[in-house]
Order: sequence, then C-alpha cells, then structure tokens
Amino acid sequence: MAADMRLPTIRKTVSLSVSAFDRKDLVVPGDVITSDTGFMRGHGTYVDEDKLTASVAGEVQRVDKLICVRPLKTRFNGEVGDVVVGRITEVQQKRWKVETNSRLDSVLLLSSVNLPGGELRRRSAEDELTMREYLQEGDLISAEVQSVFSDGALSLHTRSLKYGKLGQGVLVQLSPSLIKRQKTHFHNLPCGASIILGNNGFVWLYPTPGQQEEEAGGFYTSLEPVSLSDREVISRLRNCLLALAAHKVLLYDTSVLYCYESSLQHQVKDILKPEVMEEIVLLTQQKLLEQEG
Amino acid sequence: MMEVCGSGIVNLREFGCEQSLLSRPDGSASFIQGDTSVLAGVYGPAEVKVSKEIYDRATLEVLIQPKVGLPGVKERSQEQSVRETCEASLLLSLHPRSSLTLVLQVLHDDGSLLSCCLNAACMALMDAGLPMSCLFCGVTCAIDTAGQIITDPTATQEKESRALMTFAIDSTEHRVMMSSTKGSFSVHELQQCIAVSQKASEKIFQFYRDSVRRRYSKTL
Amino acid sequence: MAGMELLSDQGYRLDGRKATELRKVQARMGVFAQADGSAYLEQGNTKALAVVYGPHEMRGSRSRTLHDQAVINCQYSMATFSTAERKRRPHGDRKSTEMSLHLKQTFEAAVMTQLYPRSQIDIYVKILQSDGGNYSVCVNAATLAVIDAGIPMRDYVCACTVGFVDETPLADLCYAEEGGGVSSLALALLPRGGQIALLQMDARLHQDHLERLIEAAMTACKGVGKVLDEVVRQHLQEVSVLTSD
Amino acid sequence: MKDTPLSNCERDFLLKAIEEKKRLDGRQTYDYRKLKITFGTDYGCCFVDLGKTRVMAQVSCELVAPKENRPNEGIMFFNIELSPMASPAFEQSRQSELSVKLNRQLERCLRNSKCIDTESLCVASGEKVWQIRTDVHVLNHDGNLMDAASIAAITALRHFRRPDVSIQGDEVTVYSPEERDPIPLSIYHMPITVSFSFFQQGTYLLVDPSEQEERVMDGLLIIAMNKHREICSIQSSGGIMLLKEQVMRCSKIASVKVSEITDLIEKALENDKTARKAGGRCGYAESITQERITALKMDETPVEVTDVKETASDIIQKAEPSPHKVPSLVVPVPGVGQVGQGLKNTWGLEEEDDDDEEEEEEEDTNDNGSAEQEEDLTVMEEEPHKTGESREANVVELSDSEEEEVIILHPETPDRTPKNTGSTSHQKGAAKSKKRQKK
Amino acid sequence: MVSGLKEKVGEVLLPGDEFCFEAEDTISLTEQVKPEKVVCGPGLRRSGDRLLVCKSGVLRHKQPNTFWIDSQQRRYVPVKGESVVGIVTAKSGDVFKVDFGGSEQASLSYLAFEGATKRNRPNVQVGDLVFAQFLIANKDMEPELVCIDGSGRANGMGVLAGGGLLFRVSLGLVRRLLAPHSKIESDLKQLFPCELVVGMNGRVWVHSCSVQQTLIIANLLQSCDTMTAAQRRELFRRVQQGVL
Repeated sequence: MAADMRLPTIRKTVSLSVSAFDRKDLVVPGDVITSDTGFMRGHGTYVDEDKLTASVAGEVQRVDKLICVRPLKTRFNGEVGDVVVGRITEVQQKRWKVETNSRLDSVLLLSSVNLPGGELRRRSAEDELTMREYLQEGDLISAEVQSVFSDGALSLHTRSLKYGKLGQGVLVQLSPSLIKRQKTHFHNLPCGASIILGNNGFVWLYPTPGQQEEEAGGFYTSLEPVSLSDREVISRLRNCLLALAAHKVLLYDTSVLYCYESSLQHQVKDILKPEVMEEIVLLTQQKLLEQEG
Repeated sequence: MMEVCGSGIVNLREFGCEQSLLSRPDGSASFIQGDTSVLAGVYGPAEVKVSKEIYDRATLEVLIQPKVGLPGVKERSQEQSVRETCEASLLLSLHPRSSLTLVLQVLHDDGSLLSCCLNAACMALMDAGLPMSCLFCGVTCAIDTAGQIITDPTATQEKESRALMTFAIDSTEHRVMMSSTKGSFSVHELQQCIAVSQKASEKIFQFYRDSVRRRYSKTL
Repeated sequence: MAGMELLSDQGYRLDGRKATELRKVQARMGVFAQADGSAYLEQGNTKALAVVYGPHEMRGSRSRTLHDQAVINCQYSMATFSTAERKRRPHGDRKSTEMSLHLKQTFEAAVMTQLYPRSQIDIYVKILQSDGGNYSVCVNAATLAVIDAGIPMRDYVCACTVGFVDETPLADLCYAEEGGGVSSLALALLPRGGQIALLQMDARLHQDHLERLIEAAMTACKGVGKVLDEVVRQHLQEVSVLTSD
Repeated sequence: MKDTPLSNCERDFLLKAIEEKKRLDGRQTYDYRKLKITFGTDYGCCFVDLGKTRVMAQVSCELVAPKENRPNEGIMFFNIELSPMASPAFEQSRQSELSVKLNRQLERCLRNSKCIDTESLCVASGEKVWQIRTDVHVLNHDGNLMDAASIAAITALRHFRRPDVSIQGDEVTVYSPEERDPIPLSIYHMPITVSFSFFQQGTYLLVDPSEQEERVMDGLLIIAMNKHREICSIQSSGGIMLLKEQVMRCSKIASVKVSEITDLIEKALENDKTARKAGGRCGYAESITQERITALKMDETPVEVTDVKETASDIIQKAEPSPHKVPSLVVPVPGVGQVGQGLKNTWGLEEEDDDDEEEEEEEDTNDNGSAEQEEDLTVMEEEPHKTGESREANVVELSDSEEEEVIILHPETPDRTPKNTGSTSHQKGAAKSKKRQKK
Repeated sequence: MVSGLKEKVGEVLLPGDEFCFEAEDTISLTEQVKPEKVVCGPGLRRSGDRLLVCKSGVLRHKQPNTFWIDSQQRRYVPVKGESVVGIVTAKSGDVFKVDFGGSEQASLSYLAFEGATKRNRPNVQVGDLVFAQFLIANKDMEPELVCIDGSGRANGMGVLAGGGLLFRVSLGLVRRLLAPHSKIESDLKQLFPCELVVGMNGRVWVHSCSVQQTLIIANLLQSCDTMTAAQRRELFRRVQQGVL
C-alpha cells in the first residue's frame, strides 16, 4: 500500500474577500462594549459595574437596543423550527434523549412522534413499553425543534413524513455556525445523493430514495445494499463537506454542489490533501462569487 | 490479672464506654478495655448502592480502620468476624434494600482487640437504635504456656500465650455466636475457655445495661 | 542545584533573563477540528496542549449534576516524555489530581457556569514538555481553548509563577529556578479586575514580603494577559475574515 | 451513601445571618471553635477536637532505604484518611477530591516548609534512614478538617519519640524504650494552617468554617504559618475571586491565630510531659469524661470461675449468675494532657466590651443550660466526682474573640458538657466565657 | 404478660429482653384472668409466644394496653401517616424526589398539593422544603409523600417558604415536642412569637421575625434534647429575663 507522507508546513488560509483587517466589531472576553446603560444585554455579554462587557470572543451584533456577541464557534443553540439530525442516547419513560450537539441532550417525547398506524392513533401504555422497538440507543434521527425548555434543552418532534429514523448513509459532524439557514434543509442533489443539513451541524448524506412511499411512520429502514456508484458519490460529498468546513465556507445546497463539481477532477481519497482542498475550495468560492455577482 | 483456671477468679481489665460521642454518625460508641480502645460509628438504614442491594434485607458493611497504615488482610478477616456476628443479632429483614455501615476505628491496641471491636460495635448499634434480636459481646481468652487461662489479655500476654481465642457471646442464652482462634489447644481447654467467656460476658452485659440506663436517666 | 546563583550581581538569571522578564510565549488556537475548543501554548520550553469539550449533557456519574450551573471537569496529565526522567503515570497520582483540581477551581471562578445548568464542560490539558511553571502554562493554554470553544468567561485567566530570591521577586520561574529552593508562588489572575482566581504558595516566606511577591506576580500575569489577548485577536480576525459573507 | 442535601432555606438563612455578622453557633467572625488537644497512650498519638470535628493523628517510624536522590535524608510520609465514620459522604479507599486536597495541603504545609530536620533521621547514609509516617484519621467531620488535621499532625510529630539506634560497623541496633530512652524528632518550627471561608463573592469572611458554612461558602483560603510569622504555604480554593488586600488581611489574622494555637499546643505538650513524668496513666481511656451520662466506666472486674470445670464439661448448661457488682463511677484521671473541657487555665485574661448585646443573650441561654445540667448531674450520680481538682491544673482552653485576644474560662464545675451529644454547649466555649466575665 | 410489661414501664430495656405470654398463668389467681390484647409499638416485636425487645430505651405505656420503647434514635424510618420535613432534591417527570433522612428518597406527586391540577402545577424548586405526610411507607415500597389530607386540603402542609431555618434534633425530642400539651412547646410560645414546623424525621423549621430570634430558638430547642423539664424551665426563664 502506498502511504502518503508529508511534513508539517505552515499554510496560509485561502480567502477571496480582502476586507479590512482591524474590524471594530470584534471583541474578546472582558472587552467593554459600551458604558451606555441604555442597551439590553444579549447572549455573550454580561454587565460588570454598569458596563456592558463581552464574555466570548466574536462579533458584536446589534438589533435595536439589544447587543449580543456571536462567538466564532459554539455548540448548537436551537430555535423553534430548526431542523436537526441527532443520535438517540437513552430511552426513558415516555421520552427519548437525543444528542444534538447542544449543551444538553434534547428530548423527543413519545407524544411527539408519529407511530405506525396513522396520526390519530392513541398512545397506549403498551407503546411506552415498546419504545425501544421504534428507536433505540445509537439510532440516528432527523427531527425539528418543537420548543425550548427553560434550562435550554430542546424538545423535538418528528410529526412529519420527512422526519424520522435515518437508515443507510453517512453522518458528518461539523460546527453549527457553518450551516446556512435556509427555507429547506433537505436536498436531493443532482449528483445522485441526498443531504440533510441539520442546523446543529450534523449533516446526513444518503442515497436518494427511489419511491417516496409512505413508510411505517418513518421507523422502517431499508437494508438493501447501496450501489457502489452511490457510495462513491456520498464519499465524495463527505470529503467535500470536510474541505469546505476546514476553510470555514458556509454550507448550503449550492456551495456543496459547486464544491462537488470542482472536486470531480480529483480522486475521492485525494480531496482531503491540503493542497487539493485549497484548490477545490478556491474554485468553489469563485463559482459562488460569480453566481452572486 | 491471670489466675489458675478452675481455682477462683479470672479478671477482666477495667472497661469503659461512651455512647453518642460523634455528631455525624447515626450511632456511635467508644469502648475501652484497659488500654485497648476502639471507636465505632454506625450509619443506617441508609441508601444502598444498587450493586450491593439485597432485596429482602439490609446490607451490612463493616470496616475496621487500623491506627497506622491502610487496612490489610488482618483487618479484613476481623471485619468478617464482626460482620457475621452483627448480622446474626441484627434484624436485617426489617430494612430491606438499605445499607448499614459500621466503621470501627482502632484507637489503641493493647490486646483483645477483636473483642473490644465487638463490644464497641454492639454499643454503637444499640445507640443507632437498630432493631436487634439480642445483644452480643466479645471476650478474648489466652492460654499461656503453663496452661492457664487469661481473660482479656494485654498485648504482652497475647504474645506470650500458646493459644488465643475470641468468642462473641449472645445476651439471651449466652451462646457462642462467633469464635476466632489461634494456636493449639485441646478440646477441654476450648470448652473451659468458652465457659469462662460465658461467665465474663455476664459482666459485660451488666455493664451494657448500666451504661444504657445511665444514658436514659434524664428521660426516665 | 544548591549553591547555584539564581540571580547574578548584574541582575541576570540562569537563562539570562532579567528579574521581571517573562519567557517567550507562543500560542495557537483551534488546533483540533473535532473538539469544541483547543489551543497549543509554549512558554519558554514548557509546552502544553488544551482541549475543551462542552458544554454537553452530563456523562458518567449523573449524580454530580448541578441543577443551577455547569460542572467543570478538568484533567491534567503529563506526557511520559515530558520530563528528563520518564514519567510512569501520566495522570492519576496525587500531584496531578491536585493540579486537575486547581485547574477546575480556576476555571470555575472565571467561566460563567450559571448559564449552563445541568451541563458539563470538560477541559483536558496535557504537558508535552515540562520546564517549570506547569500550572501557569496549563491555565494559559486552557483559557485559549475555552475562548475557542465560545464558552462565556468573565475575563481571561492568566497565570504565572514568581519566586523570591535575595529580596527580589523573579517572574515566570523555569525548572532550574523552581528546583533551586526558591519560595515560589503561583497566581491566576483575571487581569481586568485584578481578581485572584487561584493563589498557591510553597516554602517559607516572611509575612512582610508577601505583598511584594503578590504584586510582582500580578504584574507578570498582566504581561501574560497581553500576549494572550494578541493571540486571541489575531485568531479572531483570521477566522472572521473567512466566514464573513 | 449520599450526604443530606442542603436546602435553599438553610443556604439563604446562613448567608443572611453572615451578612448580619452572626453564626449559627454564636461565634464571632474570627472565632475558632473550642479546641481540645488530647494525647493517646503511645508516643505520637494525638486527638484534636475542634468543635464537633474530631481527628486523630498517629506517628510511626520504620527503618527504610533512603530515596536515591537524597541518601542522607529521612523520609516523611503523610496520609489523611477520610474514614467513612466521619461523614456519610466519605467512601472507603477512594481518592476523593477532598482527600487529595487535604493530603497535598498537609504535605505542602509540613514537608515543603522543611519544618522537620530530615537529615537527623539518617542512620547510615544511603542505606538506612527513618521513615516517619503520620496517619491522620478523621473521625467526625463538622467542617474545617484542614486546620484540625494540621494541628493534630504537628502536635503528634512533636509528641513522637523514635527509638534510639546505634551503629557498629554494618550492624544497626534499635533499642527498645526500656533499654534507652526514645528520642524526639528535631522540629525547627511548627506550621499551622488557618482556614478562611469567603461568602458572597468574597464580601464576607469567616475563620474556622463549620460544615454547614463550608457547604454555603464560595471559596476557601488556607494559610499555613508558624509563630515567627513565616508563611509556609498559601492555597486558595473554590471558585472565588480574591483581591490582594483580602489576602493580606487574612495573613495578618492568621499570624495572630497561629501564635495562639502554638501556645496552646506547647501547653498541652507540657501538661502531657508532666503527667508522664509523674508516672500517671495517660491515654485515650483516661480522657473519657466521666461526667457525661453517656459515658460509663468499670474498674477491673473479677469473673468468678469456680464452677467452670463443671460448666466446661457441659457447655450447654448455663452458668450460675455471678454476684452483681455496682460499677464505680469514679476514675481519677491523673495525666491527661488535655486542653479544653472547661477547666481552669493559666492564661492571662483580658476582656473588652462586646458590641453585640443580643448575641450574648443567646450565649447566655446556652450557658445557663449547661450549668444547670451539671448541677442536676451531680445529684443524679451516685458518687461525687473527684476528678475535677486533679485535672484542674493542666487543662487549657482556646477561645478567642473578634478583638483577637484570649479569653479564659472559669467554670465552676469540672465539665460543662455533661450530656450525651454535648452539642450546643460544647461549641459555645468562646462566647460563653465573655458573658461570665461580664457578670 | 401485661402485668409483666406494666411492671417494667418507665424502665430501661435492652435488645434481647423478653416477656413471656405464659407469665399470665402464674399471676392469674390475683389478676384478671381474661386474656388481653397488647399493642406493640416501636422497639417491641412478637416472636412466637414471646415479646421481644429489639431497641434500647425506656418502656412506655399508654392506656389500655399499648406499649412501646422510647429510644433516642437519630435515623428516621418512615411510618405511614407521619408528617415530615423534606428537601426536594429533583424533579423528574411528574414527581418530585424528596429527601427526608430515611434510607430512600420519597416521591411526591405534583398533583398532591392543594389546588394543583395538571395545568396548574405548584411552584416547587429543587432545594425547597416541603412539609408532607406519608401516604405510603413500608419497608418494601418506595415511600410516597403527599401535601394534602384525605379531603384534599393542605392542612398546614406544603412548601415552607419565606426564609426560616432548618435544623436537626433527635427523634426523641421531636416526639416530646409533638406530644399533646407539650410543655416545651408551650414554654417556647411564651418566649417568642414564631412559626415552628416539626417533622417526625427530626427536622425542625423555625421562622421568626429576626435572624437573632430564630437562632436563639434553634439553639434552645437543640439544647432541650439534653435537659430535664426543670432545667429547661430555668433556661427559658433566663432567656425571657435577658431578652425581653
């Protein structure tokens, strides 16, 4: 087996936008944002002796009187309506615990899922006992944030056909701040695979399902072997996602697609080599700029 | 302190006891026999670890802390003796799925340590108000090279002895609940020692009664 | 080491520094992709790596959960090759457990744990090469890692060790000085408010000298703080340039 | 086993009380609880009671090979054992955070400060040195274990005597105490820790926190010092923010406390020495207070075994009841090097006005209570006590007030804590004394 | 046996002491002949034809034939119907977990408060004190507490709010405090106006107008543990003189 070895070298990050280097809106913990008491304290700030002070390193954002500091990267702060991909960690009474890259495990209540047998089915005590048959520890699901508890934990629901248990595919875990908010986070990419860009930074790549038939409440997963070509596409997409993430490019359907196209001239396994990565990302950014411009 | 067996009198060293002397444990007592002294503390019935839970009775844990160093094999074997004695006298089935912890701290060892541990344990269990079917006490007998029985021997006497026996004796019928022996002795000597211990136990039980009576003297 | 002159008549130390001079500090943030936050820091020849995970759901013993704030879990370890004599136990002995505890206390003071009830924040620090001032280097590295993870802090926590020789406080002790029988004092400071997050001193020192020594330590910490500040701002700008649309 | 959880109500009340400069047990901000030092039968065995906190220290020695890098130095080993007896939260043989913290702090306080001459512990260079092992057992945890442990450890080290040795060629002879008098360790100075707890982000400061106060506090500052005002170690812990001024203030208070405690230890050691010289019995057994109704002592008891032979032949047969013996309650206690327990002491006395009248009223109540208990007790007991006079001379009590001076106690009776738990009266020593002197 | 027991009332008994049912025969000539029912309270157990003492303490008697051992225990064992002061340690789903000092935490449903409904949940935080009574308490089941009586009224139970101090006294003192026409209680009443909640588990909550008074009451009660009535009265008298 040919091993590819290389020595560490210092790399400059690639960037097309050459904005001014000393931006005033960047603060570090302990920086006083304003001494004006007329402002409201938002996330990432605290009040110390009547001065509004930053508690994280990041960008200051102002909405009317509200000042917050958005850190460069952070755990997922879910909001109602966000699409998430998560992993079941625990089955409890009437609820599942789901790891969603947020600061507490999210909750999926038994009453917030569609059970086989239609929407109007009443949940019986028996359902409580057979919860593990629907979802067990380690299963992946896609879901939507239904509400946020007072302690910051998220309550999820899967009461739509597009959500539910995930079958065969690849999970890529990235920083939530890289996911661009869009109308839809479910895409069937023209390259032959589908993608769920969870707001929580968990991205799910899977072969595009053939026929959208009504499956058993989303708890059925196909175990049919996936064709080699499909798997190659998925692997390429995965590496593209990692390349984009490494260069902090925002992820949405177009950026992923452009990156995929740019990468076609390389083998899948080469994409993650730093110089290839740089090249692909540069190409992608150019395409994106062209499209915007 | 030592007497020829059968001819008259065998001595117990002076002994003393203090109950409820620690503020944290649910029951505590120190017991002193001559210079040997042991401090006992009891917690329980309290929460039990799932791994140690027994569905129909309480889990009793006995820990003996030596004065110097960490507990070793000797302490483990003494713990076992004390635990089995306590288990026999406690009504453990009244507190299922709970834990009882008995900690014995050696304060000074001048012989007859195991019997002192047993006595301290009994006083502490009583202080904690745990339900018991009977009381128990420990008596140590040593047989010296001349074949004489010495009760409650000191460390030097223990060292010089040919055989050493410790019995736990119950308060209702004065039966032997536990015995721990060392050295060689004849069946007859064993029986003699048991008889002596049973005699001595009466003194100790009377002492128990006096101390408890004294303790409750204000609430009579 | 005894008998060696720790401070020459000209006022120079073993490695040629002046009494109040710090060692060179170099640092990088975001060295790992999978961790929530990470940083690498060199202070002279002492090198440390810090990694932060969290805040996340309590793992392991649930019973430690605090219903009103996050639990900070620290682990300090030393690479087996970090010292001249190979270390047999990288962590778990009394000294490193104590160090873990001290790190924990330091960050409990600085991190705004009350924002994350029932969560856990893990801070792992490893000394790759040890040349004195291990505690301070760990604190400085961990501060950068915590900032990288976007976890709110009141201020930077900067730490420094100082010693006292010939009536003179020496800043940022190296291994040779630490072992040379100097009374050493380690101090973690929140530079802006001048609050002390951790104070630890070994060996004998007359009460009357204490104030001067603390004074010197605080100055040294502020010096370290300036360096950290530069590192963070630099990192911030580099990354924000990338993500800005 | 878990500790009882702390309720919001206790926390709020404690903090409120601290804001009003009041403590649950009626102490002043800078007061220590009652400190009592007793010695065991062995050399190097010391019991320390700090309020209801109780620890025991035992020093032992052994001949071992020295460490390679220090061939001429003896080895000091310290271990604080958090016995599960002391608190339900302590588990057997687990290195808990608290245990590591205490152990390291004690090591730093006693080993790193080089208070013991380790070179004098060398028997044969590179081959045999004394290893001095100090085991501190925590018996009851009611807060401030560190101070209690440090006092116990240093006192035990001072009290300890190691066997004398002689070297002839390669032969090392260890002499038993009967052959040659054992030798005390050479100790340069006595570092003692003083703990300060901080509340409300460091706004309030208390000395010698009790267990409840420890659970509410934000952080702790431990300063170890000797009476020459040399700081031997400082350690802050807990998530507190200190200011330099606070540290300086604490170090000043610490120096006062340390000199008081050092005097007390000296006194206790002196008492013990006199007692041992007088040939009286000493040890734990003698320190039990006979005045408590929870304590009872019985003299050497003869057990009649005339019928043993018959019994032995038929073990099942129950033995004859032996004549009832009334236990004697009187055990004269000659040499207990004891401090505290409300006996007369020899310290100079001074008292300043207390600015808190109400506080005193409260103390007064407890005071009266215990005084009456004593009266009652004497009536109740069958025989009068003779123990009082015999011990009066050698017992000292430490109590102190906010004004940082020493107060002396003049109890009318030998023991002011005659009842079982000794709960309230025991810890009130300090404040009680003020009232007495005002009268 | 009854007479045997009665003879011993007020005496200190130890575990292992026994009373024989047959004892009746020997004294039946002088005493009443008809067999009597004896109610055994705490510390007394029947084993076969004997009555066994299993705790140390003072034998007490209540008309007609109730006997129990009054012991100075510290650890509480729950009994159905008894009221205790508990600390809420967790909220889990529909119940609160409450620590009351026993071997197990008790559950307390959020519906078991006066006026609570599924929509209108009581405001109880972790760490709050509740005064509640046992609905279920036996050795084999998880104990359950409620803050309502049979008719759904709070009847003094519920969350103890508004400050105050919690402290511990021995179970023996609690029984003395709660005894009908308790002397201690009436003595205390004359001293200070205060709110006093006494749980059978040895936890006492006291609330008065100032921190100082609360502290005094707490310390007074704790010292009552070790005093006879005469001593206590004297103590209370002195407090009264001193403070009022």
